[in-house]
Amino acid sequence: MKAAVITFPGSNCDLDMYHALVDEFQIETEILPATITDLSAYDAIFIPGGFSYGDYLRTGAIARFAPVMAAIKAADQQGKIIVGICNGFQILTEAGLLPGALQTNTQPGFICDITGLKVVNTTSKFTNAFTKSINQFPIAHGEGNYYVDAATLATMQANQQILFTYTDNPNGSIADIAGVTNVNGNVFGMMPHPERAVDALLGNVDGRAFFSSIIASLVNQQEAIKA
Amino acid sequence: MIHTYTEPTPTEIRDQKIYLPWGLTDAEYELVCQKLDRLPNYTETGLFAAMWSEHCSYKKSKPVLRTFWSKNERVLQGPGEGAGILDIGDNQAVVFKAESHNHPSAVEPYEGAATGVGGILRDIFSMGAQPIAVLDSLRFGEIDNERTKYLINEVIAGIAGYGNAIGIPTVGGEIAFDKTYAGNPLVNVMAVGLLDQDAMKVGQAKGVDNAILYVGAKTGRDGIHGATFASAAFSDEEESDRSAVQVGDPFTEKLVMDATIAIVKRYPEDVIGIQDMGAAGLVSSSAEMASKAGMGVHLNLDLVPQREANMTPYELMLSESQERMLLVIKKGSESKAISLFAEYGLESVVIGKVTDDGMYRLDFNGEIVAQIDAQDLTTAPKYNLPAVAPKRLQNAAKEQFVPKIDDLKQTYLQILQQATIASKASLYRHFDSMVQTNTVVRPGSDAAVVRIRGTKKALAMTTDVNGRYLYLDPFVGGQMAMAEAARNIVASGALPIGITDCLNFGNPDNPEVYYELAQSVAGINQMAQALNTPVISGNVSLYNEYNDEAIYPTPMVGMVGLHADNQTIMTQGFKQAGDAIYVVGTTTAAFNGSEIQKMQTGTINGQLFAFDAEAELTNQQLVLSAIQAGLITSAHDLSEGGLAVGLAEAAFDQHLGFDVAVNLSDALLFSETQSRFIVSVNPAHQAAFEAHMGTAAQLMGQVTDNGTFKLTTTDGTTEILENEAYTSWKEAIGWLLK
Amino acid sequence: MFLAKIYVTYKPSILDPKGETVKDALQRMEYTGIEDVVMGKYFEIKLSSSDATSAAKEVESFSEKLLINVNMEVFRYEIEAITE
Amino acid sequence: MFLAKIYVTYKPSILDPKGETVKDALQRMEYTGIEDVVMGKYFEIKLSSSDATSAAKEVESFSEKLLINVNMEVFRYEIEAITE
Ligand SMILES: Nc1ncnc2c1ncn2[C@@H]1O[C@H](COP(=O)(O)OP(=O)(O)O)[C@@H](O)[C@H]1O
Ligand SMILES: [Mg+2]
Repeated sequence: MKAAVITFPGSNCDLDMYHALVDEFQIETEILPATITDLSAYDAIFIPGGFSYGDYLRTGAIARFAPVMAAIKAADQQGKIIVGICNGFQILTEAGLLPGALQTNTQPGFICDITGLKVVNTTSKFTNAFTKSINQFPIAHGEGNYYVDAATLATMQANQQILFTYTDNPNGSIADIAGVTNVNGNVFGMMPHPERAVDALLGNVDGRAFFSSIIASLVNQQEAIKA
Repeated sequence: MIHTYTEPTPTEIRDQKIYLPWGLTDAEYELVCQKLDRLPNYTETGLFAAMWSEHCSYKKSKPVLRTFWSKNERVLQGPGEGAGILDIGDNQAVVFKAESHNHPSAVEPYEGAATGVGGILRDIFSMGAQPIAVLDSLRFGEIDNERTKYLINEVIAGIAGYGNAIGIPTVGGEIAFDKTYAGNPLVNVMAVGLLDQDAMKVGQAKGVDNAILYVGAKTGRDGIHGATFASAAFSDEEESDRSAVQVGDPFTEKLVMDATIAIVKRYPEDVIGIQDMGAAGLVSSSAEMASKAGMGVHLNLDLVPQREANMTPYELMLSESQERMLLVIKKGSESKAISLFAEYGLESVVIGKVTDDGMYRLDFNGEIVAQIDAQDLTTAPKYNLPAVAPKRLQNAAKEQFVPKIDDLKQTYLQILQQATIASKASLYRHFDSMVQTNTVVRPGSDAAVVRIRGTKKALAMTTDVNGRYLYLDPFVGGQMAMAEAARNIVASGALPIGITDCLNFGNPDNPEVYYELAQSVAGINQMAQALNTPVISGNVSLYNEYNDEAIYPTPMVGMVGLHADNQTIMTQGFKQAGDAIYVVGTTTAAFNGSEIQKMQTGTINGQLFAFDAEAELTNQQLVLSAIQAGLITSAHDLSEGGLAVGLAEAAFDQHLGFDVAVNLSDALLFSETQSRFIVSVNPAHQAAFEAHMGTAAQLMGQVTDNGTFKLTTTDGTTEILENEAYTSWKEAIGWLLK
Repeated sequence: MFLAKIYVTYKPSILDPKGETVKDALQRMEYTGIEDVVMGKYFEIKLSSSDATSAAKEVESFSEKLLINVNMEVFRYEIEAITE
Repeated sequence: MFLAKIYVTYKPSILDPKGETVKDALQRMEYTGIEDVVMGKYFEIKLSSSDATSAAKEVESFSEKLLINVNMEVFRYEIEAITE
């Protein structure tokens, strides 16, 4: 398995994601700039957190027009795994790869904290290795208030696209939603930071199951292709 | 030859004394004329005014600063550069410095605080170091008016807005409230960086004909005269004097930071010197680089990237536009450097070169607009100011205040709600303390701890000072600031290795203020030597006054400690029921200047309680070695609010309780005697722990999980519900800010 | 040269947390008559289009593509010819 | 009832990082004619003042006090009477 971590000008969790993938899960990983136009060599693509282009217009709004986005769309078409964490989630919604939008927290202001996440569905590519139903995940954002219109929400629920909900909604997200996939189940985004919860020294390893899930589903996928 | 535009002519400057509002005195102006052997033109007068301001030249504080002890076996770089550097082994070094942004934050709290973070980070990465943490030390007035609430919210948002966006974790700091800071809040920011010793860079312009490269944001008219602004006191009338405000751009700074670190790595041979453009912008950075190297510089101002049309040389040189750096690049390597910066989307331009005639020379529109000996420009006259002990110290009552406690529970809950004691989590939760995924101990314990990836090492860091103590005794208060900082570091299991400082004082021309400055530095210095923690960098902020009333002397100490082994990192919270609780150190009646005196009388007064430096060192060494030997499960330093507050804070972390009995009165639970810790010990280690500590530690009781704080004193037994205490402590700031 | 003034606000169905915060603050400051506050974004953009029609086209195009998020926001604009 | 529309922008000498970033983005997207972008704030505030003059007074007062920072920003406004 080969992973790409995409870094936009202003991304700042790219190294955190890299270290989680490489140091903790020994996944071959490269950090690539947003000017890259070919991602065909990678099985999984991670868009990390940060403040791409300062988030000055709207979170994720400008990143959406970076050259790499065409390659990410192509990867989506091939059903590759695409993960957006925090600012990455905001970019994926702005780019239309995930439904909905992220808005200012109902209590405006950045919050950095640990929050409870309920795993709603353990059959997905991103949650299959979770054994606990409630997990503690770090959050760090000012614009994590997830919004979709009622009709979209209904279809997302019907399709089991909602993978995580907050136990104690910190930002006003609709239906307590923390993490969602697209209809095909290969693109995922969430505001909480699994890459901050993989190293025992830092006191929290609840994020490990997220990466284990992705690895397991990639292994399955490759075995399926071989068979 | 010397061009003057439509600006006042040299004779007009002299006759109309235009230099006075810029902060140059008549005598200083005379000295300038002597050094030049002619009258300075408008630009030159501006350059001298900025470079000879207290903020840039330390002309008044230097005699005091020179006394700092700043050399030991670890010091690779002491005061005099962007930041100080200490050796931490394995060819690695830690880089740190603190900076004040008090005046800008009083005027525009969001941007003032934000650009404070930006500025201190530039000091760190201009040394070639990767910033790894930010801490902030804040002082506000009492939270009883809308203005203070606004200042608090905006300063916090500004630090968050910059630090979070640039992706450096804000891991610690302190916030205290007292009416002395109402008109003049303090915003001090400390940054810590990590450096491979081979990559170390300093701000020097060496080598004739080497290129001066300007990098980053364009220059606009923002913040002109910030340095002189920082060297003046506030008053009601001056509230509308608000030109020196800048808007921070953390996005650009992130690019500048990454690119600067990258160029040092990629082209170590070609980067001769780096300096950020901070106070007094282009002039201060370029003149300091030249004079430190004993060289001259020749700049062509037409080449300076400009955001606005028709800027004059004066404006270009004194602008404090943010997110700009100046590099000295080896001749011939300019295009390599420029294309590296372009990779990061940054504009960089050669604006001049290093010369060997020692002259500071500026061209503009084909004419020379300034020609000054670089040493003259950077050598302000030094002042030895008179120091007189403040009257309040001479007349202070010797007796210690006696707290009145009718109902221990009520006093206990009340002290937990005091703004200075109460939890600051509702404020620091706005800071991203985890980005970079190295933060082992986040805000909320005594010291923050950040691991050094790929090694077993970690760094502990803290900022401390209690202005009330210094107000009652600047020397002893200075010692106590150091002692407390070191206790915090030690409680985390680390060895204190060095400090930075921010010396926040009133107008030094007032002999009583100057006395406070000199005495507190002496106190800090005495403990710095005793603790083997050299003073490697710092910052002076004077003129912190409002309507002629100086703030309490507030020399913030920022201390860094080294963990050799990240497996012995300690936190303050009790870990489990059944652990034995000990107090290390002796409790005496120490109430003058204490939180309980303030709470019960509305003020502080009397002679400050005594400090025993020897007991301090002994207790710290004992606790540190006990932690490193694995004998302890939690360690917490005692400070404001004494045993009462320390026990509660240790219990809150995991919502545990305690059952303790002490041979002290109720009142002594609130005593602030220094040199004390609360530690908890697993019963299996009690015997070894007691043997290790000897008489320094006394058993008080044990950790419980029945939701109750049970306290037995010589006055009786009191029980308080943990969740009632917790709510008082946790919610108080939120209630006050409503 | 044309100057476009573009106003971006949330759709009425979307909560506007910043506007609410400003409203609360104004009410606390004893501006009693404040009924409602909407907080949006305001752009002034100078374009060197050849004529007003093409300027308007351009403004509509980039406003929809970049300046707003069509899920949550709406915009309106005015265009005037300017010299210089 | 009155509706005040308030436009807040930086003073010309103050850096506008948001406007700059949007300008760069538009230029990268090949909107070639973009000369300058200013990004500011836009408020629509409903007030129950008795008459337009007192509404204007109120708007000026709270704009200076709360909506802008007079060190860095300027504002202008329009007021219209509305029903409802
Ligand atoms: N209080 C102090 N203690 C020790 N060093 C100090 C102190 N104040 C200033 N210095 C040192 O003087 C030098 C210049 O400081 P400063 O002017 O604040 O830097 P900058 O140019 O980044 O603003 C720095 O090396 C700083 O560490
Ligand atoms: Mg500096």
